[in-house]
Amino acid sequence: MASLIHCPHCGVRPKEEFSIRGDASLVRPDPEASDEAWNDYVHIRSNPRGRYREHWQHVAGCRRWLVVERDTFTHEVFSVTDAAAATVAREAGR
Amino acid sequence: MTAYRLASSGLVDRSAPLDFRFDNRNLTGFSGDTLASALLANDQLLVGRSFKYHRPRGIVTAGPSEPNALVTVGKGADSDPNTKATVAELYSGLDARSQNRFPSLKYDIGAVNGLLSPFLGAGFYYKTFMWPAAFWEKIYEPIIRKAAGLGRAVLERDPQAYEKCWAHCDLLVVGSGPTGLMAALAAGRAGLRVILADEDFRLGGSLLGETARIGDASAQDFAERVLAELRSLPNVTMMPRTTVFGWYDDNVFGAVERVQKHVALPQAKLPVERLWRIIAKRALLATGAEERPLVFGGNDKPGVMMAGAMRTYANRFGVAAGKSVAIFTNGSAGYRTAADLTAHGVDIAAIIDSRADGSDRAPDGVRVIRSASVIDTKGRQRVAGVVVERSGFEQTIACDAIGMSGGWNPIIHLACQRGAKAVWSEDLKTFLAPDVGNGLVVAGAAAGRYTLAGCLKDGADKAAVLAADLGFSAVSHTAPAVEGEIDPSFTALWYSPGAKAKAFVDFQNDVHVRDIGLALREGFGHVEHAKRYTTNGMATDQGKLSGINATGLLAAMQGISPADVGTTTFRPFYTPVAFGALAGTSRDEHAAPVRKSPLHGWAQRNGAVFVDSGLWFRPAYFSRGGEKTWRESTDREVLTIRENVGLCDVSTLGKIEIFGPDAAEFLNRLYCNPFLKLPVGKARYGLMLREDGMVYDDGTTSRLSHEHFVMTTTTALAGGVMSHMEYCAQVHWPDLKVRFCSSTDQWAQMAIAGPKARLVLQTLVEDDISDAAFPFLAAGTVTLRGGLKARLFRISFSGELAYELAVPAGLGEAVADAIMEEGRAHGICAYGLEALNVLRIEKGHVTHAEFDGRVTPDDAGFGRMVSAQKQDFIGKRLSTRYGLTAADRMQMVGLKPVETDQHIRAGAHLLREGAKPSTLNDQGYVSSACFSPTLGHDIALAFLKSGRERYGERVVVWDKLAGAETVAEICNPVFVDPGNTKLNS
Amino acid sequence: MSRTYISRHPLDDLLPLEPGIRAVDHLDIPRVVAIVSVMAMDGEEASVAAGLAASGDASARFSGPGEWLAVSQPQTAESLHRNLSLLLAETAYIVDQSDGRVVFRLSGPNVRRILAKGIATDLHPAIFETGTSVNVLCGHISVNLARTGENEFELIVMRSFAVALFDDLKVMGREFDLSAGFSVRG
Amino acid sequence: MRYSAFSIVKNALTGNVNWKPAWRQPEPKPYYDVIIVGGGGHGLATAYYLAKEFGLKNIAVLEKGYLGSGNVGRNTTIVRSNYMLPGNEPFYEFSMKLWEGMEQDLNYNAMLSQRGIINLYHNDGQRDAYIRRGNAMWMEGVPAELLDRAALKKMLPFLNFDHARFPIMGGLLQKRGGTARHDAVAWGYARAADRLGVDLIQNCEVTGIRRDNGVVTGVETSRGFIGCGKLGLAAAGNTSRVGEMADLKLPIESHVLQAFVTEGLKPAINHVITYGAGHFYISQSDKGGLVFGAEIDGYNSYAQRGNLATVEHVMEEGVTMIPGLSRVRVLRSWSGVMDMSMDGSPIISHTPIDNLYLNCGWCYGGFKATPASGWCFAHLIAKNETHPVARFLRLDRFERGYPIDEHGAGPQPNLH
Repeated sequence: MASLIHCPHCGVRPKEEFSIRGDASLVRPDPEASDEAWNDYVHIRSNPRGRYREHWQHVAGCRRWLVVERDTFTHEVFSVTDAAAATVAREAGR
Repeated sequence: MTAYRLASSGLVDRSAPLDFRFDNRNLTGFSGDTLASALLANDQLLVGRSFKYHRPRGIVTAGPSEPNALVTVGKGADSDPNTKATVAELYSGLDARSQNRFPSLKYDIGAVNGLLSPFLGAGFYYKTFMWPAAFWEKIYEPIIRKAAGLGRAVLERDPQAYEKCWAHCDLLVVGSGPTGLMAALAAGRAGLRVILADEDFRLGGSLLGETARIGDASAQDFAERVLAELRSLPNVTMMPRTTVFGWYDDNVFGAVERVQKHVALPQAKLPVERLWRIIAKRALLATGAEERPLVFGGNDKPGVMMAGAMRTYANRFGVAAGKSVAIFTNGSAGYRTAADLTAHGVDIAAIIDSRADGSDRAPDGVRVIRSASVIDTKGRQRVAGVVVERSGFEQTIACDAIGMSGGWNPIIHLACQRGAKAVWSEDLKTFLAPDVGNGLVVAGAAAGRYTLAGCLKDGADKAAVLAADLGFSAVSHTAPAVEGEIDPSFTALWYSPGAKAKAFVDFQNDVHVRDIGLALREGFGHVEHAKRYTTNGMATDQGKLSGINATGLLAAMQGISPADVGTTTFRPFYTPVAFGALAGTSRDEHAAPVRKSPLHGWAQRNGAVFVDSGLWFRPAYFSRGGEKTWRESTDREVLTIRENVGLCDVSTLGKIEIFGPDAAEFLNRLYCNPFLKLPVGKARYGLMLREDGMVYDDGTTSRLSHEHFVMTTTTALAGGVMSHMEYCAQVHWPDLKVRFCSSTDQWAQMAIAGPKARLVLQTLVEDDISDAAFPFLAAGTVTLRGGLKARLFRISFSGELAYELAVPAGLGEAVADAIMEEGRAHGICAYGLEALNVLRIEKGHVTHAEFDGRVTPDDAGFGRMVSAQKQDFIGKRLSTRYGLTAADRMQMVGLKPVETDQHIRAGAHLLREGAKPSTLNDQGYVSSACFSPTLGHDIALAFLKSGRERYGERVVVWDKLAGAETVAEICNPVFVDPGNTKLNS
Repeated sequence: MSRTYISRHPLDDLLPLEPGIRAVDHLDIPRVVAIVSVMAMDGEEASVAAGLAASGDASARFSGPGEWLAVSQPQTAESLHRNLSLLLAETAYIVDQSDGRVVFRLSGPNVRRILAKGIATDLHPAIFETGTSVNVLCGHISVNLARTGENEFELIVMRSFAVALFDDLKVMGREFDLSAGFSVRG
Repeated sequence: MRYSAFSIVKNALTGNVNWKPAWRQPEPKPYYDVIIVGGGGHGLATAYYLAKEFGLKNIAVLEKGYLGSGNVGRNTTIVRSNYMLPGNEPFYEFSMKLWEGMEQDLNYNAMLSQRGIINLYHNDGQRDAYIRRGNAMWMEGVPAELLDRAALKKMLPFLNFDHARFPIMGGLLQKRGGTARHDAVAWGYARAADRLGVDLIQNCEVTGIRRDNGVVTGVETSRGFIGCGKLGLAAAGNTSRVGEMADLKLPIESHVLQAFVTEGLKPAINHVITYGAGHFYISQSDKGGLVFGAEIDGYNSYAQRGNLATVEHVMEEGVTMIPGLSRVRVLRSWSGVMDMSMDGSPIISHTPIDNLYLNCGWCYGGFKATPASGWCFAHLIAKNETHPVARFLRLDRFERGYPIDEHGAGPQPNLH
């Protein structure tokens, strides 16, 4: 990746159409969660060399936030999914 | 005379002579020549000076790996420094000059460096020029800088145009030699969308200089036939003059097409160069192999050339590199050149073969010296002889050119650009491309298959596999027979022993064998260290010729395998690419798109002076007759609004329509202040935080119906806020039933502000907008006279009685004209950003000058707005961190100079009176400042440590940058109408 | 006192009111087109899509999941807004964008080559079929692109970018002598 | 062997065959008082100052590749101390002063060239921010000048004054800013550290950090276990991977930053210039190549390579700032893996583990910081207390609410 992203809604698109916002595995904590949980959410990153889930927004396309799962060393993309779907699935799994 | 044009042969068009110039001499070549072949045809052997020692240098290659023949083509703003003569297509009027020499190519003062060479070895910079310390920058560095560098960049505006393009294909074939042609043909016949790209202006690659026959045809006729068929296939695109320079993720290739680099007068409607981003499902690299130079004493003299290049010049361009040519070889390829030159009537002085057991046949009557090495060359600015050593005996053989052939290196650059490392082949004594999967496949000589027959077959076979891989069925095909070719095998020779003169590894950067040895001795033996220490491979040819020999030498000197040394990293660009091509049309005024407000024309007609604001152009002020400075106009505008009324274009503020049963809940979580209970028909100021508790953006949001809100954002963050909301809605809270879209461009929005705003507006609005009917923060739809529906908000940035009126964008100018017309009697004026800024500073209102991303709501005086009741909102939790609530944080205050004729500038810092300036004593800074025409002196907003406790104190406004210190009184930041009586009037 | 307000098109100062000479590759700019944003309510995406498909003289351009631009030339902005609001009353939110968007119609034998200078999407007719629409980047500007015929495309752009896109399209079409003008039909 | 005019002449006359290796190739010892992980500029400088300034004797630097193979050898060589925030400016000025004495100190010519750095501004807001920055510099005693358009036109006539999309209004000049020869900095520190007895161990990758009762006792490496009394991590680019071995939770993302060099040209650009309407910056090396770069690619990456979209963007900005670059050909691009921190500022800090120290988060700014980073990190390791100029660069500043956010962009690394 990083050159082309297969948007699940719009098809294959160049990197130029996207903006990137970092780690998609982070989940916004409950308002009652501990200070540490909140600090970790906002500031701490696992930053793996290898498989990684990252938020990309198709700003010049459908404007959806996507979860791009890819390798941070080889840049291979494993999957691109809609971020809302990922959140809904996670909430359902709770 | 040494080099000359052969009487016949070659693919140049002898009926089309072309005049050109080199160093102010008028010369003639033919259509089909490169600048290099034409220079050779004119016996111009000396073409450049080397980088460090300024040694005389001649043409070495016939292609893009050329280290020496770099010239500046063109004049003035239209000049291209460092153009390789070996790839520059000759055209009528081409004007080339040699480089890195003074006063002339022949007599170059810089050559004195050669005498100093014992002091200038690898790494010499680092050991010296340190004494005395002050001399480095004043004396040594300027001298070094001046001596270094090659061509001269004029840095004038480029008169030529460039553009970019996207292309898509099933198969990209890079290189149009035997391998590429057969690959393109196989894929094209199978129905794939094929792009065939080649850097040369003529397609055919090595076939253009090949003497072997293919099937029943000459190699050139064969190539022509294949090309004709490819041209007839609608699914095949041919791209000559197109260099594929980079391989990026997902098989995106960067390529640059020289559309009009070869014409004297480019057409205005076409670019001179075009950048292609080629998205290829599969790619086949058919880039061939590079002949390896030999490292021997005196190997850099003009007249020493790659043997293969000599063959190309003779066969393709009809130019002999010399009358009497010596060949130094370690393999069969040298014999092939000897044979072809002999056929053209060139005398072969000798073949010097480093091998003892070569079985190659030399042309009849040619002397072969085996087990021999070349240790020196004779002649000053051109070769006059070669000194050969064999079994301890030296002999000098007269010759006027030397062809060298040291074996072959597959051109695998692109395949190594994405991290995979080249792989050493002990069989082939060279590095081969790594296996990078089926996205990019290497074939033919680039894969180490050097025979013509092997290339033809490999190209066709691999393309067929790729076609099948993509679901196409390949048409069966028999590879044509090849007649009269040799297998160019060789025995590796990294260094020809016994050198009596410098034996160069990197010609352009003047790296010779001893430099490599010195690097190794000093501990810089890692191939990357050696490169960086000696600069080997760092010249414009990026080590295309020198890299392999440096690796071989490092291995040989340590007694290890080249596999253990490896190569330096291959990186884009394969060959250098002009800035212009990579920038395309995005330059100057077109560097970024311009956004224009629907009221742009209205502002223009009213005398606006525009200023850019993000992508927008906004009126800074409206100049009236007699006003000489922006300040005069601004002061007038401010006073007009404070006393009468003004109209300001605020269309650029972001507008977002928000719908849904959960819209209020969504806003309530988005803003730090409450929104759940905002009544229909009301607007509310909202403050949006980042998750780290700092202010992100602010604006008003109005409830138009129970499930419909319209939000405004700042101009600067309109896009950012939209993305942030989408993030929140999609990632955090997809369960909320809320939908929103931008309506920024749908509306022309204007602020009408001033004590007479209502008077003016009421003349146009049919609805009752009295204070009772439409009080401060009212919002809703109104009807303008004539029946036009509009949105009206009673909000104020200036602190005056003010409204914002929004009408459909196309009608904006007409409505603004109507307001100006109605307002004329009331003294209305148009006002711009400058006045807006003064008005808001006077009122203590904040913008992104205050909200700079490091400021909390409390810092800016909005602490009480932040809801303590809400369980959650973006930024709530981290707002409570110790550092964000500490008592010594900088808080926003007002400042006014104690002496009212003194000035305050934004960006000044604050010190206690009498305190010494130091980072420790720094008390804060001025965020915004202006002259207040209302008050008659400067005022400022500032952030000051514990500022709100310090009203009435004095501080020094310290602006060292301007050499100014002003004593100011700390005050409440609301300078005008603190009781909001005007706002609510 | 009654007033009439005359609407302006953002390219008014850049194009002659009367159509000029038309090259084979032509950029046609309709002065008035009714356009609305349609946003399906939760769970109503399919029914809204079906409703739009059935609505007759408005064409639906995909802009994101559950979101479209509905475009109509015969209808006025008001009637399109009213009709769709009625049709999709319980299923979608409708926002008028008729003044906020500008339509460019590009047609001619070289349109794909012209668009390839700005748009990364593969416009091969077998891949990007007639009737397809998407939001894409054209150079640095986001547009909605629809294929309306073998060699015909429509680009819908935000009004504030209209002049910039127009300039870009002229440069992209320079090689083919692209002509440009307001629609004859208005 | 000390480099002097005498040694140069003597060696030249004897065929340059008597130069000694710049550093030894020692076998790792079983134990060191201090081990520094990372043989880049910062690690080597740390070891040097530990030995020279703080008198420590038994020190090793472990490098997984070759010395200087990380970002010290893949940057754009800019040296400056023009920061705005009090957490940064004193530190970078301390660094600047060390640069100014480095060559004599190390007996190695790193070719520091204080040719001046100019940050262009294009609107009132940027001008005000630069005035704020310039005054912050002066507060720390660092000279700065605000140049207006006329002064710039005289100084840099090749800038785009006539057709700029974002007009150039002026610039902030730090005359002492400039460039240095990046590799030579690493080599100079390596050679000087080696002379003080530091073991520089190449091809030695740390694979684990051994702890006993919450205290680090040594590191597992590709060349076996090596014990240590104190461990300093200076592995920017790979901080998260090394930190993970000690279960550190880090505010770091790795991002790729591309840089470029053109073909060699005669002197044409005599300053370091940065573009205010984008991220582009450029200078000319002593060899003649124009060295430049702009923003990171934007996604997390450990690959030392970038993508074409960013390349194009960089060139667009370059030509827009200096139209005459259009005909200049770009020779090579390369990429470094940046430790991007959550506020864009570095970390030189204690960690929750007593004898483990951390040096990371250099974002774009690591090269210029090399000497001060080494000095302050050595100070921290040797004395177990922070150096005064680095006292704000703590790891816990994020949870405590004291970010040092020069760009005001918040905790999103790709915006810094």
